[in-house]
Amino acid sequence: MLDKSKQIIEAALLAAGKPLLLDHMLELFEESERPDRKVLRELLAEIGRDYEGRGIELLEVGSGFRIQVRAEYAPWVSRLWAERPSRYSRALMETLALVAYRQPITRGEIEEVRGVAVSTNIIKSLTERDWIRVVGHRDVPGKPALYATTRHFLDYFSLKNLNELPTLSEIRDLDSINRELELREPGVDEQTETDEERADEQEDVRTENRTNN
Amino acid sequence: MLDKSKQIIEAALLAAGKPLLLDHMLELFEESERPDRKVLRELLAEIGRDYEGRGIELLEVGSGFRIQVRAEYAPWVSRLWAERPSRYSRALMETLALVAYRQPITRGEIEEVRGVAVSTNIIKSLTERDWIRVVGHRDVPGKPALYATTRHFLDYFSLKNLNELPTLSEIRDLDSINRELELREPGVDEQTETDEERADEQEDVRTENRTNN
Amino acid sequence: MQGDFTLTESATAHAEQQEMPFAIVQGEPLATPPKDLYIPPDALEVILDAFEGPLDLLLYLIKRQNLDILEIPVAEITQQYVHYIEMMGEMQWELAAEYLVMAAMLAEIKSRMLLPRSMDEEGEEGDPRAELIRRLQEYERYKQAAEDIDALPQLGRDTFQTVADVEDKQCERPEPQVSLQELLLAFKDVLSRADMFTKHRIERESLSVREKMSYILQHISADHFIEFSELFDLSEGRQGVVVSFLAILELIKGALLELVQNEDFGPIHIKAR
Repeated sequence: MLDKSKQIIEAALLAAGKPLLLDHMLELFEESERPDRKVLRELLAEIGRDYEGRGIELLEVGSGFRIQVRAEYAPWVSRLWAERPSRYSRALMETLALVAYRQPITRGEIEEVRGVAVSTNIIKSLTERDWIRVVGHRDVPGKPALYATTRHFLDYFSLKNLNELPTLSEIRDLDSINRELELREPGVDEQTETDEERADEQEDVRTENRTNN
Repeated sequence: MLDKSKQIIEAALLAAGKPLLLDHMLELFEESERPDRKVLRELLAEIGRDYEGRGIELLEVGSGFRIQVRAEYAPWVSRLWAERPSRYSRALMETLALVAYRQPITRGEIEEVRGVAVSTNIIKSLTERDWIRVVGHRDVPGKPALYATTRHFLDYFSLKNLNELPTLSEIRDLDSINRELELREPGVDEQTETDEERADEQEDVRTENRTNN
Repeated sequence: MQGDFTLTESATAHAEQQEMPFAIVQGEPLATPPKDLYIPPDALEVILDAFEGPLDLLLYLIKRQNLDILEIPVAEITQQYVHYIEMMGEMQWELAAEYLVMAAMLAEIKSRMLLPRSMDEEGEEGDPRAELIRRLQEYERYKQAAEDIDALPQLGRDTFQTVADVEDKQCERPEPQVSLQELLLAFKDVLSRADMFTKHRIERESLSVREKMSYILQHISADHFIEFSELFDLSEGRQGVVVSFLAILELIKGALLELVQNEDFGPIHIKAR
């Protein structure tokens, strides 16, 4: 019976075409045959182990568990589709990052950090992709909409929750900045050409990696 | 390498969403790494054997190979697409209540009490559910239909007759706690707020779907 | 000059190699590149696309010189910055507004840097660069975050959801469940909303009358008359008969029944109207 439950769960996850919540998986069973949640979790762990060394993996994302192709096999599998996935503009990604890390956030607040206007098109594409949505309105004149990310955003970027977002770099404390500024002459110290060249190279590499990933 | 080819093929078959021809599978590989057709067939046979005793199977159909859920597991897996038991809209519940307590009643009279139009879909849903039926027509211009509850309505609510419907004085005692505690249906409980909201929004659409089926 | 100090070899080499004008802006050949700065000629045209705003451009200039944000040499960066916006400003004035605001801010900082650093009355030491540094850092972290998010495995790019086939998906559509309680609450709601709560009292009695009204309507037709007495079931007892009678009266009042009596004390016939 347990083995049958496992087969049912695996088949369901493979066929669902979207992530499945534990509750949803449990609902596939008649009450009499339904595994309890703990058992279900164990079965899922087993399925995950079965996939070690294989082209697919079991992952928990925002809206549940899904079986997906491992990133290292993507170069081959993606050849199934003639179209290359679109790349998103920096403006769009920066807006998305601000919503992700600072939610709930208004458009005005995004513009404040980015120093430029956020185009309506960007908000529209992010909303249409179902990555962000309006979750309320700030109680200030004009009642600007507050944006937050959706579960679908988590799913898309293979995240279980917002805690799994890459860590935000630290803002250095202004006091220590001021102290440093006191000690140092503003200007350029002993930087060398080599340093700079290296910096340039690194930047290029980073850009390339980004497009290859 | 052979094992890697096998993983690539399995991942591609699982992700493709349609049957894949041998040629199509071969095109996923760079020329240098491409297995020959005979090897590919062997790998496919191996994948097929891996699935023995599992919830899925590899099948060759007219337009190629595809991985599908075994028929014997379909009853569980297809529950994925069963709709969750939804909830009726407030408009529908109020209409039903008015028919139950004030029968025989015309649509116009219901609208008069509710202060808003009663959609045809609501009358249709209630009629299809066999909870209300037309019992006559009022002799006024337009001859509007008179609705009353059915035997089936009494059965559904385990009532012997309409006398067993609670009276208004009993209703008065109901407070918001009842609303919170007793209105929650088993099965609806675990739905998230968002699901429920969505369910409400979709009500009309669903009603329409149902009538189309 | 600090400017000379940071002149990079590659930029110099590049400038020297070029016999031709460094760039052509609005038809005017620009013979010498701004100091410390190399702008690829085609970059000039897409400069507004290349940078995500004034903060981004400033960050670029700082990185270009391998400087830490905390050590912005304001004078020099301002000079470069102004060169940049001069060139783009001529092309796209309306788009350059945000850049001009930043130029003004830089100019202000620069002028304040020239004055001796002073404590104000509250003893707060005001580095004119502090606010700019804060904004640059803030922007930089989200710029980096955007790249980090972009590098996450993306569905459809780095990973793919499996979709094994299922033959004949049977879609059940369970009917919504309703409890009696819900029905009552709906009734209560609609009545209180209609402000009828206190005016209408529906008692046991009238409900059974109403049920009987429905029953009668279901058992008569407009096509033929039936006998009045057929509508009474004596097994329901005296009360049942009274209820049926009240139901008939209600229906007549509502003009739903037609009664015919051909002669005094003769049989009464009923049909639906």
